[in-house]
Amino acid sequence: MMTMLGILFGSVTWSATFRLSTPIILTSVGGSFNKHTGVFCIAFECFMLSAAFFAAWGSYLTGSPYMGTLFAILAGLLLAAIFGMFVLNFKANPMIVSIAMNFGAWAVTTLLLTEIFGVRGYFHSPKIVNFSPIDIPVLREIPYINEVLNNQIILVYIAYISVVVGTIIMYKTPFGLRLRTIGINEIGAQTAGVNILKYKWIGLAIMGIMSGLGGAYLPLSGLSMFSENMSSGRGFLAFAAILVSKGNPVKAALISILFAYTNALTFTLTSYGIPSQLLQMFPFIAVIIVLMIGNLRNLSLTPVIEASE
Amino acid sequence: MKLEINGEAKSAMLKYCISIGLTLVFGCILITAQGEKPLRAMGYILQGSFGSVMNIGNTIRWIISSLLVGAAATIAFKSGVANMGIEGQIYIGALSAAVIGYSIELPPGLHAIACLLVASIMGMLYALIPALLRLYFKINELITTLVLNFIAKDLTEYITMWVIMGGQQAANGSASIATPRILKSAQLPIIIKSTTANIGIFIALAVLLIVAFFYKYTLEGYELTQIGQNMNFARMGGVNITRSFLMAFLISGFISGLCGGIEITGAYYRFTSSFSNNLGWDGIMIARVSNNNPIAVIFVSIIWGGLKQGAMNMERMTSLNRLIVIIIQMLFVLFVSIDYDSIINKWKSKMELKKPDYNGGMNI
Amino acid sequence: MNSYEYILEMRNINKRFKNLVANDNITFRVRPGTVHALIGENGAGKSTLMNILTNIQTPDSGEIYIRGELVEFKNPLDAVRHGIGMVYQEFMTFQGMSVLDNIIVGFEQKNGMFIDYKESRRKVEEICKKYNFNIPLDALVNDLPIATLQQVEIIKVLYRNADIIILDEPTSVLTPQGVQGLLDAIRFLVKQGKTVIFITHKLKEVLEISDDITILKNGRVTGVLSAKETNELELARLMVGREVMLQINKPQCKTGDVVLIVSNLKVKDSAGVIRVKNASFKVHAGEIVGISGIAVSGQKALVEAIVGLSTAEKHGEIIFCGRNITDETIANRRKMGMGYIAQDRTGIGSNKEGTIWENAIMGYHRVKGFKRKHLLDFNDINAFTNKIIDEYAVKTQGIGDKIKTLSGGNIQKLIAGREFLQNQKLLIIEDPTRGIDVGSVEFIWNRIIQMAQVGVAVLLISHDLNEVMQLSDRILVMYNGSIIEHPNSKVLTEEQIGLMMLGGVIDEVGN
Amino acid sequence: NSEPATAEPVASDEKTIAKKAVYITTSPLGNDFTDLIWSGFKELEKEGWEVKCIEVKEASEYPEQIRAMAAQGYTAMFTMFDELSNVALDLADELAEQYPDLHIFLLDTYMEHDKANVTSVTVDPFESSFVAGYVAAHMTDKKDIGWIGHKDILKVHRFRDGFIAGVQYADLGKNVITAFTGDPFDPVKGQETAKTMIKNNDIDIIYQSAYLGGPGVISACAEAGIKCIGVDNWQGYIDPCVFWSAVKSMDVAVKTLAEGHVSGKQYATSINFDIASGGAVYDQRDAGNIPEHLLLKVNQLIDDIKSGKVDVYKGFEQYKLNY
Ligand SMILES: Nc1ncnc2c1ncn2[C@@H]1O[C@H](COP(=O)(O)OP(=O)(O)OP(=O)(O)O)[C@@H](O)[C@H]1O
Ligand SMILES: Nc1ncnc2c1ncn2[C@@H]1O[C@H](COP(=O)(O)OP(=O)(O)OP(=O)(O)O)[C@@H](O)[C@H]1O
Ligand SMILES: [Mg+2]
Ligand SMILES: [Mg+2]
Repeated sequence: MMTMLGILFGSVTWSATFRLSTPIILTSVGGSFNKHTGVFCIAFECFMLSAAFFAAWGSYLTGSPYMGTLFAILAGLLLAAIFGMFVLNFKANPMIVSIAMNFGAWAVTTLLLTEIFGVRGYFHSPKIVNFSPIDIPVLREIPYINEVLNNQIILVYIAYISVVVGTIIMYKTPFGLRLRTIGINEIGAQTAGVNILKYKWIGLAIMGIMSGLGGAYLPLSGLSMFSENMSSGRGFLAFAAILVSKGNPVKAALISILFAYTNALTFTLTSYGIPSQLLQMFPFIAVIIVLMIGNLRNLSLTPVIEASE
Repeated sequence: MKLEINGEAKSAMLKYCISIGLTLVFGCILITAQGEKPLRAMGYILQGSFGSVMNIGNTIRWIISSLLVGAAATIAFKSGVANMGIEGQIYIGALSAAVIGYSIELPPGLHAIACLLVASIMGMLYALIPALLRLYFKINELITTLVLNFIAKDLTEYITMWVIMGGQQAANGSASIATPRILKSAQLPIIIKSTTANIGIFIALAVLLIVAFFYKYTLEGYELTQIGQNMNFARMGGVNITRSFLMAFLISGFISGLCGGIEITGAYYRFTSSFSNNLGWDGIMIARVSNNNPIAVIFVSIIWGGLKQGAMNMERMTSLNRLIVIIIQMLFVLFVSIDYDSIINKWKSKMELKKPDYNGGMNI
Repeated sequence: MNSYEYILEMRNINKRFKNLVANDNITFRVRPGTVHALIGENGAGKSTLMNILTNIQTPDSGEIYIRGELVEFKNPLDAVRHGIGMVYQEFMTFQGMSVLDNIIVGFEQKNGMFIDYKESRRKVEEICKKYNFNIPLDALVNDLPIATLQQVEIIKVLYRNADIIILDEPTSVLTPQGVQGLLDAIRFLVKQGKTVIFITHKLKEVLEISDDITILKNGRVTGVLSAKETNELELARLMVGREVMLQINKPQCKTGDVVLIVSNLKVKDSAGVIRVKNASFKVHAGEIVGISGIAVSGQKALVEAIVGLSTAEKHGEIIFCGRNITDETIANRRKMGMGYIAQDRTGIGSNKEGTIWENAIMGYHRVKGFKRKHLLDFNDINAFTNKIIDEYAVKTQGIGDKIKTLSGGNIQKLIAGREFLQNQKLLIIEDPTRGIDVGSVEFIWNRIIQMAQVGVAVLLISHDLNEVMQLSDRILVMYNGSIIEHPNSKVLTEEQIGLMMLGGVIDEVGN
Repeated sequence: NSEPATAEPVASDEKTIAKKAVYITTSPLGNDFTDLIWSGFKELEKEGWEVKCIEVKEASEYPEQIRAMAAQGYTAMFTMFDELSNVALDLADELAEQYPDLHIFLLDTYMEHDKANVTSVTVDPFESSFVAGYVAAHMTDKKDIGWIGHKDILKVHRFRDGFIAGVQYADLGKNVITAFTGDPFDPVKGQETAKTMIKNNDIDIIYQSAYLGGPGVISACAEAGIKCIGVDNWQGYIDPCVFWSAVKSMDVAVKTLAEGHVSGKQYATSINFDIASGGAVYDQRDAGNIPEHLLLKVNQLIDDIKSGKVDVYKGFEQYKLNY
């Protein structure tokens, strides 16, 4: 029997957290860029699921996980472009477009699964080549860190690097500064010479690419398979992370880690006979609690509603 | 007022016509690509949805839930509440209806009413959670309702399996996670034999008509509309924002719960875990496609229910997969979401610019 | 020294919005090193012309010459590259960002891929020094007073190396001292070789600062004058097309009972900062009491507390018609006869998505007449809405039209009609004529005076000191959350009140 | 694959029942278990049957699909999993009246009922899991053995407890560690659950009943270099680490039942295709994966179960179904 401390801080839980957070972090960091341009989007489930399919297909065709990831990125880009076409060019309501795309993606990937692989439900094949874990010699000597951080696949590291790079781009470069102004005051940004439409498209493109990476993690992290609805709500988790963090990549990553951590805990706790339905609620309850704590200073006993943005 | 209705109705008609046209074109391409004849497939869809009394009955069964979720979403979005949690509220309502339905004995009719009432109230109470979080903690309900959907599904499953069934076999020995079957007295009467079309359709229609009437003719409806469009304006006018916001949220939850209750008492007769997926999202789409107009919700629901029902028939009768219809449905939603007015205007003004004889608009 | 006569020349500019001709063959010329005023009614086309110049909008036809050369802008950036900079009426600030970020965005000093904050800061500081601005560069713009924001906007333009600086209605938000400060700054800018285009509705300022004046009406140029050779009346006539009374003749009203007593009022804003400190004053029936003060001295919080949009702290009191309403709901206050015209006419005063009738009954929809039990009474609603449209000359096609199709002036008239036609006891009016042309200003001023004459108590809060002085029987000055009342406020000059607004003390006889 | 079924009237001749079989399933084709069953239908098709597979998506459409297929003249209707079967059972009386030739087989569902036109058909995973447990207990070098299911539900408990019973029966002092992925459709969670279990415990065998999470569990086992036991169908093809699969010979059941029905055989309200009635619990392809002496023991065990000498439900009486 493990001690509670062992479960909470053990390398097992944390290395699982490290991996599980990867797709959510990648997607939410990408979505943060889009968020700052003021384009509302909840279609992450669509991007991730489609990307997962194309990652599997690409890897299957070429035998290379890198090519698979490239496929996934292209799929993410394409879908972001479709989203952008509807929302930016056709002025469609982004919420409807998002919801429609989420369900459309499920139908399309399932259909493609039948059409291309002739199977239903899932497609598993050793020809879908996975990323192999990377052994970083420096980490090998450090006991705990080695178990948590070492021997993960490249996407895991990319996710965490993307948080740093994303933050730097967002807060230290002219590009990021201009991008952020759009969400605050669109006309203002225009008068500052920012080509709004261009930046919105760039925001969408970053979102597409990153969601593509996030989706690619799912089939290529060792599973060699694609299954229907493989994204399993991770797109919504990414959306929640973006919303809660208000588009700050670091905060978005922290929320993603919270989701992943609470989920990782359940894998150990499930062996203690706690009903899995209760464990499944964990991440969601955690996010509500975090929001409540984060909003404690807003707590007012006489309820007043402010118009939300 | 005449003017407004005409103008809006006209552009709405245009929008639906263009979208249906575009959807048909893309639908045909998709179906042809799958090696079927589009006309044949569409024929089966029509036949399956409205081709016989029985089919109509089954279509009605879908229309009921579409109407109710559409109403729930319309109320929320029209009143400025981002209730994404319809799905969760349906689950809570459904479970409550099932519990009342099997566990207590009441005279027929009364029993069903009790089930629906409790379902609605529980749905409403579940909506109260995000409402309070918004009121007291200022947490955007968009996140909380989304998250509470996931919680509701797990929670109802947990309650059904561990609390109601005690972690044991279901009553008839089956291994599904389901409550016992509700009593006959709690079941809604069927209106078309051999189908699940039940009197819930009248309840649902009544709900929508009430909603339509409410927003058009009542004070509270007026206030809610104003809140939905400009909260600060309504507050300035002395509208009790907090109360109204809460009211809209709760009514939305109430109708969602009712929807869950009707699903159980009218169609399933017992609560089964994960009995629906998408109903909540369907509602949001229906409401948005209808532009938050309760009367339009009725028409869109008929199309929606018909497509859902017809799709199954098409799948049975052809080699096509029902996924095609889901894709077609999504295309329809996407096309309806396009703002044709602004595109046409843009296009028109472009054309006008090209007119060579423009002289400063002097002769307009 | 220049080889060209005009630093800027816009020739035959045409711009149409659907059926509306915003700029009709306008030719506009500016001499270098001058202040050129551009005036005209609301909707005359001033902003449109400037938007074309800055390439926010593209003209249907017409040519632009800068320093004698024909230019063609492809995007707003091109305009900036040609040395054109604009300070917009609605400031283009980015909430939540620092002043420095606000200034440099779009034109950052770069260091490889990154923003070179050191160099950027150095450049901005240099400009501040040269033009005598004193701004905290690291503060967030949210916290700054309006006058400071305006300076930020001007620095922004200078930072972008603008030679031609456009100021769109820059003075409407400033105190007299602030206005003087701005005019001084403009003079200084011109001395440094800049050219300034100055848009305003205030003719006095036009005559004071400008060299040349171009007047627009209905999208056309109706006059190009030299400031030295004209006067206010002529300008007003050219703008409006008829004689306009610039001075309101306000008859002395009989004041009646006390309608509103505010005593010891203390109000905190949502962030918990005390905005109003122990404010006390009275308003009588038939009396117009003006409150003036520089921006963020607490007027907003004071009004919100009186109207009920925010709650006052416990120990103060608001007594309206003899009843303590400190904790009353807005609805009840309105029911008791309190009318309110909010400063933000599209954000609070009206619902732009709503129809005219929906906007016309707000606040009074629960009044008998508009409703039967819980149902709306459309007969009465129609009658009332049409009454506003007729009596307040609201230009519209029908009461089912959306508010967003109305012009600002018409929206304001609709709002005024709504609040004035309800047999009020007290009217709280904030900036009723902000950004509205002289014709409409005259209209609304007259209505306010009429209300007072029939015995309504009026509390007028305005940033326009001239307005307050013209209309009020008594003037209260708000400074840093406190109300300062001069025993004989009518004898004070604009400058003296301006001084009080900045915290100065004026003695009884006015020294 | 199947031609559109034209709605022919049900054969009026009392003796001949149309050879039309429909498979209505809540779980789409494409996982091992449904595919296995569908292969039974494929066999029927070869013998001139008209077969059709309907994948139902939402519970709300169950009754409608069942009625529609009955109306299309299918005589042997196979519904799969309890939720759907429950609905079919609810409709049984109504259908019996209208379609006398129709017999409904509730696949992989155990239900107590009294409908003459319904037979609940189970291939109880308890037995195959029991045998798997017995094998695992012998094959492991460690003290503990892992088991991973998808959801904490009754259906899955049968796998778990059958496995535990088998391990206990082997009486080698082995202990079973259990875990649930929580989501039947998420292979990533399957993978992580297995990784966690492998790291937290010193184990070298995991038996997975994790549905679509299963391939995730298997890939985690493969990566960690430990052995895995598959479920439902032979899963050795996913990775060689799957040395054993606890199969349910549902394909054979389908074929036998459908053919029996058209030849006029009357069925009891429930049937169990257990070892005693000839069901297989492992695939011959796995026979070579365990030592010969163990295989002999296993076969002996199966014989003992068949003859009733071994009661697999001993200590787990609540799982015993009354046939
Ligand atoms: N979005 C719009 N759709 C249709 N018409 C519009 C729209 N916006 C403005 N207009 C029309 O343009 C005219 C002027 O509007 P605008 O708000 O620019 O006027 P303004 O300059 O503020 O005038 P004023 O404040 O003096 O009334 C109005 O007659 C209005 O009907
Ligand atoms: N984007 C637009 N779409 C439609 N009409 C517009 C648009 N912009 C301006 N207009 C119309 O063009 C006319 C000229 O507007 P403009 O803003 O130039 O007036 P202005 O002289 O600046 O008025 P103000 O003093 O109120 O600022 C107005 O009637 C306005 O309604
Ligand atoms: Mg204007
Ligand atoms: Mg203007």
